[in-house]
Order: sequence, then structure tokens, then C-alpha cells
Amino acid sequence: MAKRIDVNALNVYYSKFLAVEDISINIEPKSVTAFIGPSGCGKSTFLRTLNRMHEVIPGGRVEGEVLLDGDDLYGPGVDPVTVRSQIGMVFQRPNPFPTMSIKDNVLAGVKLNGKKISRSDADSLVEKSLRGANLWNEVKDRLEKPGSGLSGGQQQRLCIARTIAVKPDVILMDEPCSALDPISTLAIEDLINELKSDYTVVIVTHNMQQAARVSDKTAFFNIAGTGKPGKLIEYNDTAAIFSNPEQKATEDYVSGRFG
Amino acid sequence: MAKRIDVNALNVYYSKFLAVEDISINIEPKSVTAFIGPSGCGKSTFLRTLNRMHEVIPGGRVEGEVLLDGDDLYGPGVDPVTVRSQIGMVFQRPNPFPTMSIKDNVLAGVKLNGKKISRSDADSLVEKSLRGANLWNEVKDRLEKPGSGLSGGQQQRLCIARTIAVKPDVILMDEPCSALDPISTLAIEDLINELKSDYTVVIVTHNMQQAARVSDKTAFFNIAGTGKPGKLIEYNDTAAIFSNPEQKATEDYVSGRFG
Amino acid sequence: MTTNALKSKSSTSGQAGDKIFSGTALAAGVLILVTLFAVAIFLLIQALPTFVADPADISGGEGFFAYIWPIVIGTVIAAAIALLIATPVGIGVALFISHFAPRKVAGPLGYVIDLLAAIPSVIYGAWGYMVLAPALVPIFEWLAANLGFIPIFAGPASQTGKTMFTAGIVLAVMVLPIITSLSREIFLQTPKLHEEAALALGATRWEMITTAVIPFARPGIISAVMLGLGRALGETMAVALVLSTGNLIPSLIKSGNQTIAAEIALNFPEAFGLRLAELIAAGLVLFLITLIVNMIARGIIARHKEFSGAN
Amino acid sequence: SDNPTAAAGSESASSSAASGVTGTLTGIGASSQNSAMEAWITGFKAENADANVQYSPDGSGAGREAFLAGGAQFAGSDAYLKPEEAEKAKEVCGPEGAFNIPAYVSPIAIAFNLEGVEEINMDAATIAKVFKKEITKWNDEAIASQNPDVELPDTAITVVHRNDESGTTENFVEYLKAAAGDVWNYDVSGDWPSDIQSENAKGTSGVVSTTTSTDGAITYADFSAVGKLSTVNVKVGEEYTKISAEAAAKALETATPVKDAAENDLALDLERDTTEAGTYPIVLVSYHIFCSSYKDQATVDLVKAFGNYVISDAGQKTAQDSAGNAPISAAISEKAAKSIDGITVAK
Amino acid sequence: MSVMTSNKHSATPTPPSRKRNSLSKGKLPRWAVPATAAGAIIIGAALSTLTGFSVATFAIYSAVLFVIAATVLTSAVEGKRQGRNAMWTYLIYGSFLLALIPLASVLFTVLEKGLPGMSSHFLFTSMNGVTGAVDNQTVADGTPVLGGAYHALMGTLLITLWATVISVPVGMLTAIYLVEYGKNGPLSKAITFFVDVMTGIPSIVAGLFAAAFFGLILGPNARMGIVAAVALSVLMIPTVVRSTEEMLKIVPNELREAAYALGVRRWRTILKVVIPTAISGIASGVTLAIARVIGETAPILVTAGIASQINTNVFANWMSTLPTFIYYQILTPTSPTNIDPSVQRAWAAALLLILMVMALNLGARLIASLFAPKKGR
Ligand SMILES: Nc1ncnc2c1ncn2[C@@H]1O[C@H](COP(=O)(O)OP(=O)(O)OP(=O)(O)O)[C@@H](O)[C@H]1O
Ligand SMILES: Nc1ncnc2c1ncn2[C@@H]1O[C@H](COP(=O)(O)OP(=O)(O)OP(=O)(O)O)[C@@H](O)[C@H]1O
Ligand SMILES: [Mg+2]
Ligand SMILES: [Mg+2]
Ligand SMILES: O=P([O-])([O-])[O-]
Repeated sequence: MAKRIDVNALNVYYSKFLAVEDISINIEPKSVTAFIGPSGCGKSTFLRTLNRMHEVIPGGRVEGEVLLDGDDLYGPGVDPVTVRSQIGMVFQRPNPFPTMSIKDNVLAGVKLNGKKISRSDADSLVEKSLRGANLWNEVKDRLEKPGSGLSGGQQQRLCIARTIAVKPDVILMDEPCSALDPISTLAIEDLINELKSDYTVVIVTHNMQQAARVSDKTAFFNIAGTGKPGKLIEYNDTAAIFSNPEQKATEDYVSGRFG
Repeated sequence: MAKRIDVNALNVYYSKFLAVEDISINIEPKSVTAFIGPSGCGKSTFLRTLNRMHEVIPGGRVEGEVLLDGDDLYGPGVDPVTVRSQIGMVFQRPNPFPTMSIKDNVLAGVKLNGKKISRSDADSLVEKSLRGANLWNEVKDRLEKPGSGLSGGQQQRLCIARTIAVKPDVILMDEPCSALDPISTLAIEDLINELKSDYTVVIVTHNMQQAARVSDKTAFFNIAGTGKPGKLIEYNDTAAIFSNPEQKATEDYVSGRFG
Repeated sequence: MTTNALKSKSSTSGQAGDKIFSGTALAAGVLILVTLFAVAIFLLIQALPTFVADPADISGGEGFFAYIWPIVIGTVIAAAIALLIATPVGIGVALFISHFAPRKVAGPLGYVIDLLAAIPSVIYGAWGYMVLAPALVPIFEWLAANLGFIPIFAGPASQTGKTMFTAGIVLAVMVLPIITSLSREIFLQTPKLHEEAALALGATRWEMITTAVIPFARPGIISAVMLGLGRALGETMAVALVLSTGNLIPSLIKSGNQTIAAEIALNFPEAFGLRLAELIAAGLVLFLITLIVNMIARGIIARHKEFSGAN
Repeated sequence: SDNPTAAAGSESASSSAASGVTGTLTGIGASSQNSAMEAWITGFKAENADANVQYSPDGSGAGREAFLAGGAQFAGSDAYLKPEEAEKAKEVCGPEGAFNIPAYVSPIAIAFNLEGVEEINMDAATIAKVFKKEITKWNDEAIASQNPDVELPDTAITVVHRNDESGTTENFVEYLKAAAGDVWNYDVSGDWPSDIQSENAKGTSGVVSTTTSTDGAITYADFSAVGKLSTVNVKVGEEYTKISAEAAAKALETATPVKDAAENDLALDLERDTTEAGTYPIVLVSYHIFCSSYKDQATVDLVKAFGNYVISDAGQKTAQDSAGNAPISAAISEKAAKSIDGITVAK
Repeated sequence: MSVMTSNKHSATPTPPSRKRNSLSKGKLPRWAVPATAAGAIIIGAALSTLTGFSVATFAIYSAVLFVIAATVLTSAVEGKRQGRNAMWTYLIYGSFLLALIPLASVLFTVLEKGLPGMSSHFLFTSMNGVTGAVDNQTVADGTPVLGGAYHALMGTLLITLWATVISVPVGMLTAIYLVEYGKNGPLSKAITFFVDVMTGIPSIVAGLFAAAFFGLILGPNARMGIVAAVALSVLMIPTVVRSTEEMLKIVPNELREAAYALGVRRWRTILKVVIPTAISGIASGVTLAIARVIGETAPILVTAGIASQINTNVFANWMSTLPTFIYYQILTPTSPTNIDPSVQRAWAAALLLILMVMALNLGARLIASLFAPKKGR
């Protein structure tokens, strides 16, 4: 199911403001790619262009190409809905649907597809997805309760479960663990490792250890200063980025006290 | 200015649900104390009881004592407002005031209470606080712009600046860096180190490295299972917790793959 | 630990500010209750003669119940027609402005719809009988000819177009801006996080609206509809001018039927003594209807409380 | 500015002060006489610059109610005080009570909209049957037989009546009841009989505009307001009387004073079933109701001045110019002046 | 910019051969929807002609046909979900167009009938001294209509102003109590409930109540501006409470907590953080509430009386407002024989009233945009 992503000379704008400039990158199928870089350098912005979520923001637009197995996401006649159901996304802030129960949250994406799903299939999908997100034990007794009653970390795991349940080709994750404790983070990282045997995973993270642990390739983004566009500085195998970066900026960043 | 905090046999409830049970802990002035533990164990909940923010939640109540330099925060006749202006708080999610400019956000704690402040005092306070939060360079040209236009990391640093500006005795931070990139995190950690020479700092974190780097003492919380109350398992010098924990649970937690 | 330093620092003046403010807020709330109570008492006292009078002296000669129930039904019919039209259209317009129209035009469009609220009810009444009613006559005739077997469309259709159906449409136009503007504000407040969550799951725009927007806005929509219903139930002048009143009949395209508010407005000027008491009693009944309707609405909102958008 | 009719305004200001009445007189009551009342107020203020009269056309019932509650110093009413009201008036007016003065007389036209037909003759029974919806076509034999010269179309008759309670309705059905009692078997009331389901509208202007826009419609309305509508000639005695102010005034002359009324009370009972040729019996008489005594001299002066102005020739003339009604006769005017001059300060 | 993009396009080597974009498969061609619309209009016209052509049936048939056809077509080509999306999209666009019809019709009627009467004379003079005779004269001479609505305009402004001054603080404070202090206790539940009930008070009852209430204090039939303002307040308060409450509820709790944690007092938090965040919604709610009452007729009649001259004192003497002015001009024309001048004045007053509320709306929007949460950079 996994698909490759090729980005060619992509510029990303917020109305007139060029937030990300001239990115070209090839993301292999069945791999985990990590985006790292300082805050504000446009990691989230770029990630959102990969499933056309960027255009949801008023004024958000792109120039250039993003190819999913050779098909341009931004080609004429392409429906963003099709794109997004093939490329799932987990956000920085947990956002379970407040009006739905935990169970319905997990099934939200599946139900949209209009496919009839039997009760037992639904139940097993819910369990599988929640287990995958390492949340099953905590919520199995209150599947009918609203998702908003959970703690932040629990909510984020619920959102991950929701995305997994749709079984997309590509999963984009924007700092999915920034609200999680180590145990949950561990579970998610394990999950990412499992997922990559079937899917293409792209993850934004601030935790360089995490990038080093989970990703096959790492892209380092940087920004020259406020108001300047973010750029892709270096993209390489994770090992190379962390041990032997080509660029001075990358080295400075990864060899900070963090690592 | 720093003050000590002594908590005696504190139970914290959400209406009928006992979220945190029987916590006793002594937090030294001019020190940094880190709370660690798995998600949902009640770290945030307990932290919020330290400046009476817990009671803002409907049904939120406590039993027991929290002493600030020997004065019970929950004593009769104590005004929560007084408590909170002496014990500041930074939240997990960045929450700048959307109606205010960056500058007004920093001055919010001062101005909202109707205190008069001269223009020059205000300007220097803004600069000092923003520098302290490592945000000055990024926003100095747009102080009059709304705070909500910043990126997540920038917003969180703005919130830290806002709290610093009030000059409290104690600063509580609930995963203040979970939305920050390493460089900002570094700056915040440096700041915490600076702050501790004057203030008492309590920080909730998932990043054990961070706990190890910034804190003098570490408290490990755990939870036996869903619906059970969170408990303080071990509280000791940070070095001891990470190198030589007394409890098996602590050791398991800190010696995970994360370290 | 003799004195609590925190306590001594707790400035009483600051706390007084809070007390005064919350006290004022409370007083305002209580004032509303008192006013409403006073209105109820006023209605009761003034209506009392109706209930103690000899049934033969009441209009129609068969007692108050026989007098009031046809116009109660009429009131409900008028309000029902109005809401059946205005609720879907109003929500549609609100969605159009909040989620469909291009941003640049959305604001002005909302403004244009709000304008409907600005038009006084006398004008709606005048427009209703001068423009709308004649325009509807051919439609009524068509309905009577083709769907006449349904009692509500039974002919012969009114030649002036001044029917319950017309009154309902005028009321719908009048409550539309109320429903629209409140719903619109709430739709606009739907957390972006939730909308994006739905879109990222591959939802179409309509599916995003059903998963994220509508559930979040549901209590607000119900309130908006209740507000509209209040207006529809209580509207006097427009109905008085538009409707050819009469006895309760099932057909909506003939002259006939009456609403409580219009009954009061039409007869109040010449009323005195018992007739006045009767009309005020009718007002009291209207009051009770609103009470019941609101209880039902409350019930609906309360059932969804646990899953309300606030978290 | 408060001076829309610029020329007239400046003139009147100078002529005023002489009379010396001051204060504000409040009246509430019938809407029928509103146009006349505006004319009276304007005319009165032109002569008495320091005096003010305000009148709210809330309706006759509301006017009498307010008057009896002490909320207005006089009432305008399409019906005179009923005995129990007259009794109640003693509470606010003192032992002498209140009295009625006919101030405004206007014929009620039976007006219709029928293409190509200008005038139609009907007797009382036919009128009653039309409004009862027993006659439903314009070319019905009952109508045709009275109008041999008129070509009547096969149009349906749409009856348009008032949907608000009204003095016009009350006078009209009083006529039907008196002149065609065997057909019109409903109680006399300001409310249209609810058994007759028909088109209706609010106010005189409402029924007129509905009738004007509906072919085949017929209604009853104040003669001055019927505009382009045609009117029915009503059979009185052996002849058909065309509606006119003079014919209406004649009806007033044949009216009889209400029995048992006080001496100063000019309430009239009209003879609706009169057979005297040239009389138009469907007439609305609207009264001014005053107290026999008021609490202070200033009010008494004001009331007297205004009351006298209204019934004076000048007053009736202005009203006629404005409202198109019929003037009261000299005889009534004379009696009214005597009654008004009898108003005293309460002891 | 577009030149640059195309340059880049051509310059970029595109690895996989691009025959057809599989993501765009099963997508309706661009011309499909306009074509369906054209078809629907033609068939709609035909159907309508069959049953005796009228614009109304033509529009209805065409619209229904278009929605059905476009839905079916989209469903068939793009799938059921897209079909449903398309259907609802068209219905929502349709509902907007539908709502525009009465608006356009009412506005057109008011403009058509009201514009001829709009003049500075109309705007700046009262009806003092204008009698039927005057109107008869103008009709006979064909001169411009005399008399204006200045007194009524003043009355409307003053009475509405006073009603707003009473209702907005009471309504907003109540909403604040409900959202910030009531904590869903029995009292706040009762208030919420009865506020809803209050929206159902028929306006005439509100007027009678205010009249009776002031009658107790000042004696029977004490009619003046302030009594009318109180009557309008009874009608206005629930709208203010309701809309303010809804707006306060959706202010994120995080903001309140942020302020509390800074040691800001609750009332200051409410005044300086919560209300500013919600102000745009509140402003439009208040505008709506004003619009709701500014056109009221029945309660004014029994509380403020009627006047033909200017009175700017709400605490003494009778007053007219634009709606009562319109009402009486229509229902009891100054000259029954020549109603045209009165009708003209009535529609001109209606136009004036609408223009006033438009200005009010604009003002509220301005306030809202000045204070609204600032977005963007
Ligand atoms: N909605 C928006 N409108 C305008 N500019 C925006 C918007 N969101 C983000 N930006 C700007 O775009 C740039 C990139 O922001 P982005 O959120 O992508 O950074 P990031 O690398 O994800 O940062 P972080 O690590 O803090 O999440 C920043 O300068 C930011 O201010
Ligand atoms: N508002 C609330 N009402 C009821 N229960 C709550 C509320 N907030 C949190 N809880 C419950 O209290 C417990 C402790 O939650 P808390 O948010 O303090 O955990 P935490 O340690 O901060 O977790 P995290 O690391 O995810 O932030 C959890 O079981 C949670 O479900
Ligand atoms: Mg980001
Ligand atoms: Mg927490
Ligand atoms: O003058 P009316 O009583 O018929 O309105």
C-alpha cells in the first residue's frame, strides 16, 4: 500500500508571505522520514502541503509539484478529499471530536467512507487501533464516554488511533509525541516501526533522539531569520545526518547539547 | 523572593473522582523540582493545586495543606488571586491572549490588574521578559502585532515571558517545552537555571533528560491503573532518582529506553 | 504559624471588586427573574375575570377553553410553518456564509441577511399583503388543483392570498435572520482543530460539517431556533396585517385560522372589561406555550450535554 | 422643525394668546375620528398657542377604558357610554358623571370592486344575504332584479370584512339587524360574526386596499376612505338612496335621544330601519365623552375651549375639509354647546 | 509569478512517466455542472410552460431538476460521498439564494415606494399641523407632500437608546453570571430557562406590562418615552442574554486560566480578556437585539402614545416612533379621502428605519472589527 512522495521545487505561501521556499525531496515508500529544525522554520507548514491540508488555511497556497507515486496532488481535477483519505495526518495538538464517544472518534474516518461496517468488525477495528496507539487498556471500560474527558496524552493517542483506523498509504505526523509521556512515546515509536513495513511515514519531531531512533532518513530545515522563508538544508540517511552531516548548520543543530 | 512549598497529605478530587492521593512533599526555595511520571498520573493536576488553579475547574477541590513559607494556601480568608500572583504558571498548550498585541500579552499580568505603569518601565519590562524567554529577537519588530500570529513555539515562549513579567516567587511550568524546538528549549532551560537563583521553580516534564539537566530534585509519580488515583512514588535528589532510585517502579521508568 | 501572611496580603479591596461584580451580575439575573415573575403576575391578575366569568359571557359563548384552543392551534401552525421553512434555510444560509462563501464576500453577505432583521414588522405586514400574498395566489390555486386531496391544501384557494401559509412564510422571513446570525457566529467558532481533524481523515466539506461543525454548534442552533420560535409565536403586527383571520380550518391556503398574538393586537383597541381580560388570558396562554416549548428544547440540549463542544 | 406648513404656522402664532387657556388635554379613543381630530387639534392650537391637545387613536373601547380609569380627560368613542360605564364614570368625574357629545358623523359605504360596474342598488335583505355569503355571484337573481339596467358579470362575490373589532362593523351590522333582521340573525357586536368565514383585513384602509385589489370583492367602510371603489345605493322606503354627507346628516335628524339619559347627555339612537326617503341609515356617529366636572379651573377652561371649538362651525368645517365626514346639524351643535358650558370645577 | 512557476515546471525533471493522474480519476469534467444547469433551466421552462408559465414555477422546477441531476451525475461519476457533498453544497447555495428573494423583494418594495418621499423636508420636519386638509390641498395642487418624520425619528432614536442602555448592561451581566458565575447551579438553570421563556412574551404584552407597571407608580396611562423603553427592554433583554451567553461560552477556557494564573482577578479577567475575545459576537447580538425591537409597533402604542410634534424628553409627554408613525399613516391616513401622501410618508419612514438599522449594523461591525481577536501576522 505504501507510496512514494516526490516534491519538486515547492514554494509554500501564506497569502503573500513565502513561508517555505524551493523544497525538492524524494520520500521512499515503506520508510520513515523525520523532519527536524528549529521552531518556525516551516516543518509543519511543509508537512501540511503533503496532503493538501495547507490550503485549508485562508490564503494558503503552493507553487510546484507534489507527486504521490507519480500523480501530482495539485494536478488539475484532483480532489483534496481523495488525497487526504490516502495520506492521513496526526496533529501537534490532540483534537478528538468533543461530541463523539471514544469509540466513535476511532471510527470517525472509517464511517465517512460510507462503507457499511458490521458491529463486530467495528469493535475489532476499534480495539486494534486503540491497542496500536497504546490506549486500549486505559479506555476499554469507557469506550462510550466522550473523548474530551481524557488527559492530553490520552487524547493524542486517541487521535493517532483514529488516523491508523483509516489505513492510509502515507501517515504524516506533526510532533505526535510532544504531549506524550515516555511510555506512550515508546509505544508510538514501536508502532511507527511496525507501520513502516506497510506504509510511508513522515514525522516532524523536536526530539532528535526520536528522529534518530525511528527514522530512516532525516530532513533538516532551517530559517535564516524572522520573515525569511524556511529552507531544506540537508536531507540524507538519518545516520549520516547525525554522525556526519554535510552542512555546517546541520552539524551545529544536531550537535547541540541535545542528542 | 523565593519561597518554600510544603505539601501535607494532599488529596485532589475532580468532583467525586480522587485523581491524586496523599501527597506530601517539601520543595526548597531557590531550587528546581521536576515532576515526572507516565501520562495521566496526575502531574498536571497536582501542579495546579500548588497555585489554586485546580479549583477553577468545576468540581475541582482538595483536602490537605499546601504551605507557602508556612502559610496555608487553602487557609480561611486566603484569596486565590494573591496566591496566583505569587505563584505563576506556564501551561502545556500555548495560550496567548488573542485580542492583545505581543507587547500587551507580556504586560497582561501587570496591566489587567489595573496597575499603572509608565511607558518606559513597560517597554523595559517587555524587553527584559521577552529576552528572558529567548523571543526578543524574533518579535522585537512586531511588538504591536497580535500574539496569535506566532508559531506554536513562539507562542509558548510568549506565555513564558508573560509569566516572568509578573515576577512571582514560585513559577510552575507544565511541560513548557513540549511545543518547543531544541534551541528554544535550550534557552528556556538556561532561563530556568537563571531563575532558580531567585525563584522556586517546579516543572512537569516528559523529557527525562530535561529533568536531569535542569532539576535539583525530582518527584516520580505513578498510577496503578485507570480510575486509580495517582501517587507520589519517590522524591529525591535528581541524581539519586536517575542513578540510584530506591523504588523498583522508578527504576523501571527512568531506565526505559529513554535516558 | 500564628498569622497567615497570605491572608493578610489578600487585599480586601480587590476581593470587594470581585464581590461587587459577581453581585451585580447576580442582581441582573435576578432582576430578569423578577421581571418575568411580575409579568406573569400581571397577566394572571388581569386575566383572572376570564376564569371566574360565566362561560356564556366569554366570546363564542362556550367558555374560555372553547374560545382559546382554535387560536392556540393556529398559533402553533403559524410558528410551525415558519420554523419548518426558516430552520433549514437559516442554517443553510449560516453555513453558506461561514463555510462556503469566499471569505471576502462572506462578511457583506452576512450583513445583507442581517438586514432582514432590521425591517420592522409593520413593513413585513404591508409587504406580505401587498406583494407576497398576490404573488402566492397562483401557487395556491395550483396546490388546490393538484394536491387538494391533502386537507392542508384543500381548495378553493383564497383569491387574496391572505392565508395561514402566507403568514407562515412572512414569519419565516422574519425569523430567518435570527436563526442565521446566531448559527453563523457559532459555526465560525468551530475549533479549526476539529475541522482539520475531519478534513485530514478524508472528509468532504459536507462530511466535515456533519462531523465537526454541526455537533459543536448543536446547542447553539437549538437556542437560535428557540429564539426564532419566540419571535414567531409572539409576532403580532405582521400576522394581523397578512392573515385573513377566521375559524380554525385545516386548509392553509384558504382564509381562516388565527394566532393568539394577532387576536390580541386586532381586538385589544376596542376591548374593555371582560373582553380585555379574555385577551390578556390569551396572552397568558401564549406565555405557557413558550414555557412548554422551551422545556422541550432544554430537554434536547440536556441529553447531549456530556458531548457538548465545551472542553 | 416643528413647522412643516411654514406659511400657516407663523400667522397663527400671533393671533393666539388672547384666549388664555393653557395646559395639555389628553384624549384617547376611536380611530374613526382620527383625521378629524388632527384637524381639530391643529385648528385649536392655532387659536390657543399655549394649549396642547394630544389624541391617541387606540380604539373606542381603549378610549373609554382609559377615560374611566382617569388616564384621559376625554374619550373619543364610536359608541356612547353604556349604563354601567356611565355609573363607573362617577368615580372619576364626580357625582354628575360623564356625558356624550356627537362630534363626528360619517356614512358607512358599502363599497365594491366589480369591473365595469359603477353603481348598484340593493335592499337591506340583499345586502345581508351578500355579507352572509348566501348570495355568492354578482349576477344572482336577487341583485339582478334590482338592477335591470346594469350588466352584471358572473363573478364570484368576495366578502371582505374587518378582522379587528371596530365601530364601523358594529354600526354596519346594527343596520343589517334592524333592517333585515330575518336574514341577519347574529348578535350586534364590533366583531364580525365568526360563523361567516370570509376574507378580511385590518382597519378601514386594510379592507379598502384588499377590496381594491380583488375583483368581485365587496366591503363596508367609512365613506371618506373608499377611494376608487364603487358604492351600493341602499333601499330606504321605496327608493334607493345614494350615499352622501347630506343623506347621512338626515339620518342624524331622525335619530332619537337615548332614553333616561341625563339632560346634558346627547347620546343618540339612530333609526336604522327608517323609511324616510333620502336618508342614508348606515351612519357612524362618533362621540366625545367629557366629565361633568374637572378638578381645576385650568382644565375646565381647556376642556370647554376645545369642546366648543370642535362643535363650532369652524371646527366642523375643518374636520370636513380634512376627513371628508358629514357635519353635525346646527341644532345638535347648539345643544352640545350648552352641555359643554355646563362643565364645572369639582367641589 | 506564474511565469516563474511554469519555468520551474519545465526545468524540473519528472521521474515517473505521467500519462494520467490516478488521483483525478472519476472526476466530472469542468463543463458538466454548467451543462446540467443549462439543461435544468430548459426543461424547467418547458415544464413550467405546460402548467401555465410563471416565474415562480419555472424557478422551482429548474432548481429542483438541477439539484437532482447534478447530484445523480456526481454520484455516478465521483461516488456517493461526492454526490452527497454536491447535493448539500447546492442546497446550501440554494438556501442562500432563496433567502435573498424576500430580502430583495422587501427592499425593492420599500425603495420603490419610499424613495419618492425621501427629502430633506421629510427628514427634518414633524407632522405638527399637517391635517387632512393639507394633504387634500397638496394632492389637488400636485405640490410636494408636506410633513415629515423628524419627530418619529427622534422618538425612535431616544426610545431605542434608552432601551439599549437598560438592556445591554442587564443582559450582558446576566450572561456573565450564567457563564462565569452560575456554575450551572439551580439559579442559573432557572435564569437560562426563563430567559428563553421571556423571548416568547408577545410584544403587546410587554407593552401592557410596562404601561401597568408605570401606571402603578405614576397613575393611569402615564405614557412617555421611558415607559416604551422599558417595554422594549423586556423584549430586548432575552436576545442580549442569549447571544452574549453563546458567545461567552465559546471563549476557550485556556484564556481564562491564563489570566487567573497571572493573578488577574476574575472580574478583570472577564472584562479584559473574556469579553474582548467575544466582543464581535456580542456586538452583532446586541445589534440583532436592537433590530429586533426598533421595529416594534404594538408596545409603543400603549406606552409612548402618539405625537405629531417634536418631543425629545423621554420623561414627559407623548412620543412617536418610526414604526408607530408608519402604522398610523397606513391605518388611519391623515386624509382618508387622499391616502397617497400618508402612504408615501409611511414608506419613506420605512426606508428611513431600514437605513438606520443598516447604519447601526455597520457601526456594530466596525466596533467588532476594532476589538475582535486579532488574527494573522
Ligand atoms: N496561519 C498562518 N498564517 C500566517 N503565517 C503563519 C501561519 N502559521 C504559521 N505561520 C508562519 O509560518 C512560519 C512557519 O511556521 P510553522 O508552524 O510551519 O513552523 P514549525 O517549524 O512547525 O514550528 P514549530 O516547531 O514551532 O511547530 C512561521 O514564521 C510562522 O509564523
Ligand atoms: N477536567 C477533568 N475532569 C475529570 N478528570 C480529569 C480532568 N482532567 C484530568 N482528569 C483525570 O485526572 C487524571 C490525571 O490527569 P492529569 O492531566 O493530571 O495527568 P498528567 O499526568 O498531567 O498527564 P499528561 O502527561 O498526559 O499531561 C487522569 O486520569 C485524567 O483522566
Ligand atoms: Mg510545527
Ligand atoms: Mg499533564
Ligand atoms: O373606526 P373603527 O372602530 O372602525 O376602526
